[in-house]
Amino acid sequence: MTTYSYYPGCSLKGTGKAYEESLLAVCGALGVELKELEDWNCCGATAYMAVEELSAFALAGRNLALAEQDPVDLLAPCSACYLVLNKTQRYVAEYPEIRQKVEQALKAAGLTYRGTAKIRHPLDVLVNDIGLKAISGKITKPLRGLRVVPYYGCQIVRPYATFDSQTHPVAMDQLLKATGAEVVKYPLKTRCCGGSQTGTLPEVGLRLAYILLKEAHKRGGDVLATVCPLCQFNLEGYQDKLASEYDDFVPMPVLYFTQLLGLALGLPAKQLGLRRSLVPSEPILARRNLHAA
Amino acid sequence: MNKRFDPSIVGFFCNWCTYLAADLAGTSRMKYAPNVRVVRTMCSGRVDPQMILWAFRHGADGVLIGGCHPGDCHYQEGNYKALRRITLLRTMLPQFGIEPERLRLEWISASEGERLRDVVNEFTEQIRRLGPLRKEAAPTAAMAA
Amino acid sequence: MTAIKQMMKYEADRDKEFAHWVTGVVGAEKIRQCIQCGMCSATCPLSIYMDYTPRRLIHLAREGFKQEVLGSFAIWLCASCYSCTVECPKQIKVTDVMYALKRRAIQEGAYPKRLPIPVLAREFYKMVRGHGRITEGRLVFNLFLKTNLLKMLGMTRLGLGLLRTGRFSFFKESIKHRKELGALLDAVKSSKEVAA
Amino acid sequence: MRLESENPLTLSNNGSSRIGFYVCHCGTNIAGVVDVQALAEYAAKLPGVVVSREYKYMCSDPGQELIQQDIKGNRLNRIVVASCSPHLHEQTFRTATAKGGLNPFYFHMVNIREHVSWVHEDRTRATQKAKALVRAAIQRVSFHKPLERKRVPIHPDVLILGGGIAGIHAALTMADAGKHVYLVERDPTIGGHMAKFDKTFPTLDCAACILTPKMSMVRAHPNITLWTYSEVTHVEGYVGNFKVKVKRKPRYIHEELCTGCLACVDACVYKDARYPDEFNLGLGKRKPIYIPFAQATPLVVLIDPETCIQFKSGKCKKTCVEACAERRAIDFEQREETKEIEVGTIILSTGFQVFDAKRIPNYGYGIYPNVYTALEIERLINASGPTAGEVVLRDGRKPQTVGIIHCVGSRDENTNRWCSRVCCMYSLKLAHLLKEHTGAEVYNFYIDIRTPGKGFEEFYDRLLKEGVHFIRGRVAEVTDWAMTPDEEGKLVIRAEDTLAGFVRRVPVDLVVLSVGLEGHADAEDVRRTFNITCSTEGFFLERHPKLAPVDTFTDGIFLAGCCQGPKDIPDTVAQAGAAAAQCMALIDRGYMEIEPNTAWIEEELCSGCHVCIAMCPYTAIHFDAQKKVAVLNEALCKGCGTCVAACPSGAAQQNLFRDEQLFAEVEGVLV
Repeated sequence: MTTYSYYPGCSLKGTGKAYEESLLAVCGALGVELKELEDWNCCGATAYMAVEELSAFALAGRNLALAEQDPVDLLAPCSACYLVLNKTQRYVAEYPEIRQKVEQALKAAGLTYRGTAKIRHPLDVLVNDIGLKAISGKITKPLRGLRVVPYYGCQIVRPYATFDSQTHPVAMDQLLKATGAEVVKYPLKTRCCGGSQTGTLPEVGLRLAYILLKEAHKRGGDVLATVCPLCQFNLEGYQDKLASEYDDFVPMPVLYFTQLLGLALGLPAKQLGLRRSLVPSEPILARRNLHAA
Repeated sequence: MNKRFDPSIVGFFCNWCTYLAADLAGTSRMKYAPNVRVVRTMCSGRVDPQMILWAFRHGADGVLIGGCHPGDCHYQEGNYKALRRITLLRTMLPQFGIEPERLRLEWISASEGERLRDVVNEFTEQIRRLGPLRKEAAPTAAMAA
Repeated sequence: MTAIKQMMKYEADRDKEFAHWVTGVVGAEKIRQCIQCGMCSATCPLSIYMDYTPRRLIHLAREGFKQEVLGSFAIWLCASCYSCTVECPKQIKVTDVMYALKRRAIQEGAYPKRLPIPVLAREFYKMVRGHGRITEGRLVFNLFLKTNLLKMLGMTRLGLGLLRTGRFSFFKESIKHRKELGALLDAVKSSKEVAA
Repeated sequence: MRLESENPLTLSNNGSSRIGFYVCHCGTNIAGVVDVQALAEYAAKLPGVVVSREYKYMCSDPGQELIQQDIKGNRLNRIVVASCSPHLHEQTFRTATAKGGLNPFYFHMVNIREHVSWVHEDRTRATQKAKALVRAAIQRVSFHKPLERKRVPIHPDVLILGGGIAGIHAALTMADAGKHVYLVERDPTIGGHMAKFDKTFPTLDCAACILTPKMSMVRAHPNITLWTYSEVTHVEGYVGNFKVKVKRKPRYIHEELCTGCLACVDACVYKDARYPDEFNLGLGKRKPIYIPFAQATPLVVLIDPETCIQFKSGKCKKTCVEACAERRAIDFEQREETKEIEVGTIILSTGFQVFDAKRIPNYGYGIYPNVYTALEIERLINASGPTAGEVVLRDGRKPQTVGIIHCVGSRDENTNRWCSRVCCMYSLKLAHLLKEHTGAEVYNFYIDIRTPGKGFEEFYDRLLKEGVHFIRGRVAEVTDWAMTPDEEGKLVIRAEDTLAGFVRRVPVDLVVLSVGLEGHADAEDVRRTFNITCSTEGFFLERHPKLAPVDTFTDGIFLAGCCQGPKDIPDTVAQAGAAAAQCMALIDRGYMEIEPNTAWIEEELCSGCHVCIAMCPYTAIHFDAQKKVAVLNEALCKGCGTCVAACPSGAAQQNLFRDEQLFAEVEGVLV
């Protein structure tokens, strides 16, 4: 049984609940143990890092310091957390001035930092540690006929893509193929969804979401698969608004890749938080004769 | 320390690679520490352990030897011989009370001006941290002979 | 009819301190090597809305045209997608430069008033300082009280939807060692004062 | 004798040395940083120094005069000059010393420009370092001994590696001068990249028309031995007599028997060509038995064992053999053979490879069929190309709009840092030709247009007149997702129009990637085989960027063409001529003087321990069983000095690098 330390991040406790639920369910089914990082705190968040860089580094630093106490890899499902934690580790190593300040701050909190934690994304772990072979072996309800659009978003691959291409990632494509789903060729797979903008500049964030969803639909996608709670929220949350603003807009369910994997593993819809969707996926699943258990 | 220690370092540079790298650093106007004084040899294989001890004996705080990358020796394999000698000598240095860190062998090709600059700066800093080589530590002529 | 405005610049219009500052910014080490190829702008998904493209900001900044840079709306459009940073042929970390410009603009109070960014930052900080975690629902709610955010979004329906699906929790997320975390954040603040 | 003395200076300088010291200002290059005045004054006080002067340019005639007069006037017997790198002017000053009537090896040079004034800023510390180096030289030079230069004869034959335009031009130049040339080419035909081009910029004369005549001249020339489909596997020896092994790959055809009638190709059991042909970069097809292209030189077919049925199954009707009939040129049993030759000089003209566009996935090469590299377009618009000059895309359409993307794999820290120098001009050329062939709307996406050549800027002006679009901005991506109706079914190029200050999306039918030039993937192996230096970019390093641009650091080996760095055809040909001249200068002189830095062994000191014998990489040392001492064969010694460093009894010594010279120098930089 492989074990990982697990850093949920704030979103997975809120708008991204379904991500946490499906992730835990899938890991359980694949014999992966996740130990939630003891007393983790907010990662520092990109939006915040933009305006309070050092505090953000310090916040991330605390999580890393806590994680280091356990030799196992640290799992960060939220792309933003994944980026901030990785970036902090790199910059503390690269820039002495940052290192000195972060260490000083951690000292105030009675912590020490060595920079040994290995920050991983669940997608990386599932594809490279568990392995596609092992996973396809456990598929009981293949998602045959379901046309899935693989959307990676930005911060999982940029700038710290250690496990996949920064411009043309394929890990999720392979994973989705393993579930039996039909993977749609999607050139926008790493284009930013504008999530971090919708809060402050809605017209901008919405426009980016519209471009992604429109193209996904044009290429015949049934559902769009994401790896990040912010993308999921931004792409799903405002679809009614998009519908009212763009007459050629067609709503599309936006699911976490873990939810789709869960379905293929035959896990019950409840465990996968399918009902938390604002754009229900049941109709399309039904149309493809894929009724969740 | 009230006055910053300014180490004197002898550099034995191979005529075909490291010496040219230093020339390149010059023509590219790169700036680096003036502590390394270069003695040109045709090949790093010409550098005699006694020459190194002689350098320490006469006040060098560090010795830097620059040769061609493995496989690139202008004389086929002189750099490997240098490598063997230096490795051996490093193990003996403590007997003279000299820290092995004061002796370094680096492969720097003719095109690696930037690398030369970095190695010189970095080595100079290292020697500065080690501080001056205590005179009584230096090998006597007898030892060197 | 629009007023005629002088566009030409005098050398005296350059803020050399600003130009010097930007070259010292973390991630901007190579900003002087920018060849103005425009890759950053071309790869940026938000450049379509920018008054000054990232490329122009880079040049204006290194030349010290502070007003133009800090006054530009573009720096607030950066969505941190890091395309520019990854693609830049001179390996300038453009995203970090954008961050630095945002921070400087806030310091100098030179941000577009329609943006609740400082409020967001303040609320965010308060919540993290207090509880160590963000309860998204509360954060948005507080913002709603402080700004007209939700109204601006016109998305009260979204809020209801989130409530219905149990994704909009008001239950306060919180960590155990709040005191230590507070100390940690204060340490950063003080260290910054030292730096300043 | 080695180290009894604490101070070699006293040991050496029993008043016998009368040293003249000269420090060069090199304008302000040295004087700007080093206090030359102080340096001269300092040297004047050093034991043995009789004359100490500073002068603006020591390498100038008056500078050299100065040395000569002082030698005579002040009875100097040693000369030290502190100026630039010995790699630049050591010869100059040795000659001056000799002109003054002294043995040139009584001279020693101190490098206070490249190694001091150009790399240090602090005047005091720079001067201090300069003093140390000068003191070292002055101590060292007292130990110098008069030496005679060794002369090695130059074998009159020449090896040229690489049969592109550079190799071809160099070969013809020397062959016409009566030298015998071995021209070795890795491909089945000579011609290189130039043979693939359609037209050449800026004159637009057809590449084949100017190249192929030269190719056949090579084939016909009595003084040229042409070995295509061959590679150099081993090189030993040194300037004057290199021994070279050449591997001749089997083409399964007896070259001397084949008349190039191509009957065998027609007769091949494969009625039509079905395998991607290398010459057309896979845009065309060939049979298992084929010639690369119509004017291939030599015009000899070859068989590709990968695709030939006879090789794969052994069960072919061998209709080719029938067709060849009594000429019996075809030989399925042909084996690889190795030739051994001796040459005195070598020219490397191995050329370049184009940047692999797949390395930038954002440009969609290999993803979208209508994205081409510039080289592919050359074939596509070439009348003798796979489409007979008709520009038809992989999907059968004819382009109405074309986007040419400059700097693909150039000026980019993430791929290649350098400017590939020819892309701007060939992009302009292709823009013109594509417009001419298709009447399409052509867009150039560039960062800077670089046209520094005769008639280049005028050509750019012509393109502007022709109404080609120039958008200044590096392209971010080529995609196939449409935002507007007119983008549907097109390739969309996204770039900032940096002169307009906003981002643009331009839909096109054909994307041309102007790929940069880089060193061959195996340049490293070639470099090692010939024992020359590569610059970090993978191009071969010239001896001096300005004063020895075709020389390498290995005597007798010269460079021509793009293997030294990207350059266009005129520059390549000029460089090839220069390299040829360098070889002939050596050949016609008949000998080369080499550094007398060889080693020798003092019999009476030798203990016969054999250590040196094992050390010598050139087996120059053998053991004299009678005398029980090691004996060194000076003719074989290359002067690395490894044996000297190894000799426990100090019997082995090296000219110009004797123990006492080096010990004195070391002490000098330190005292």
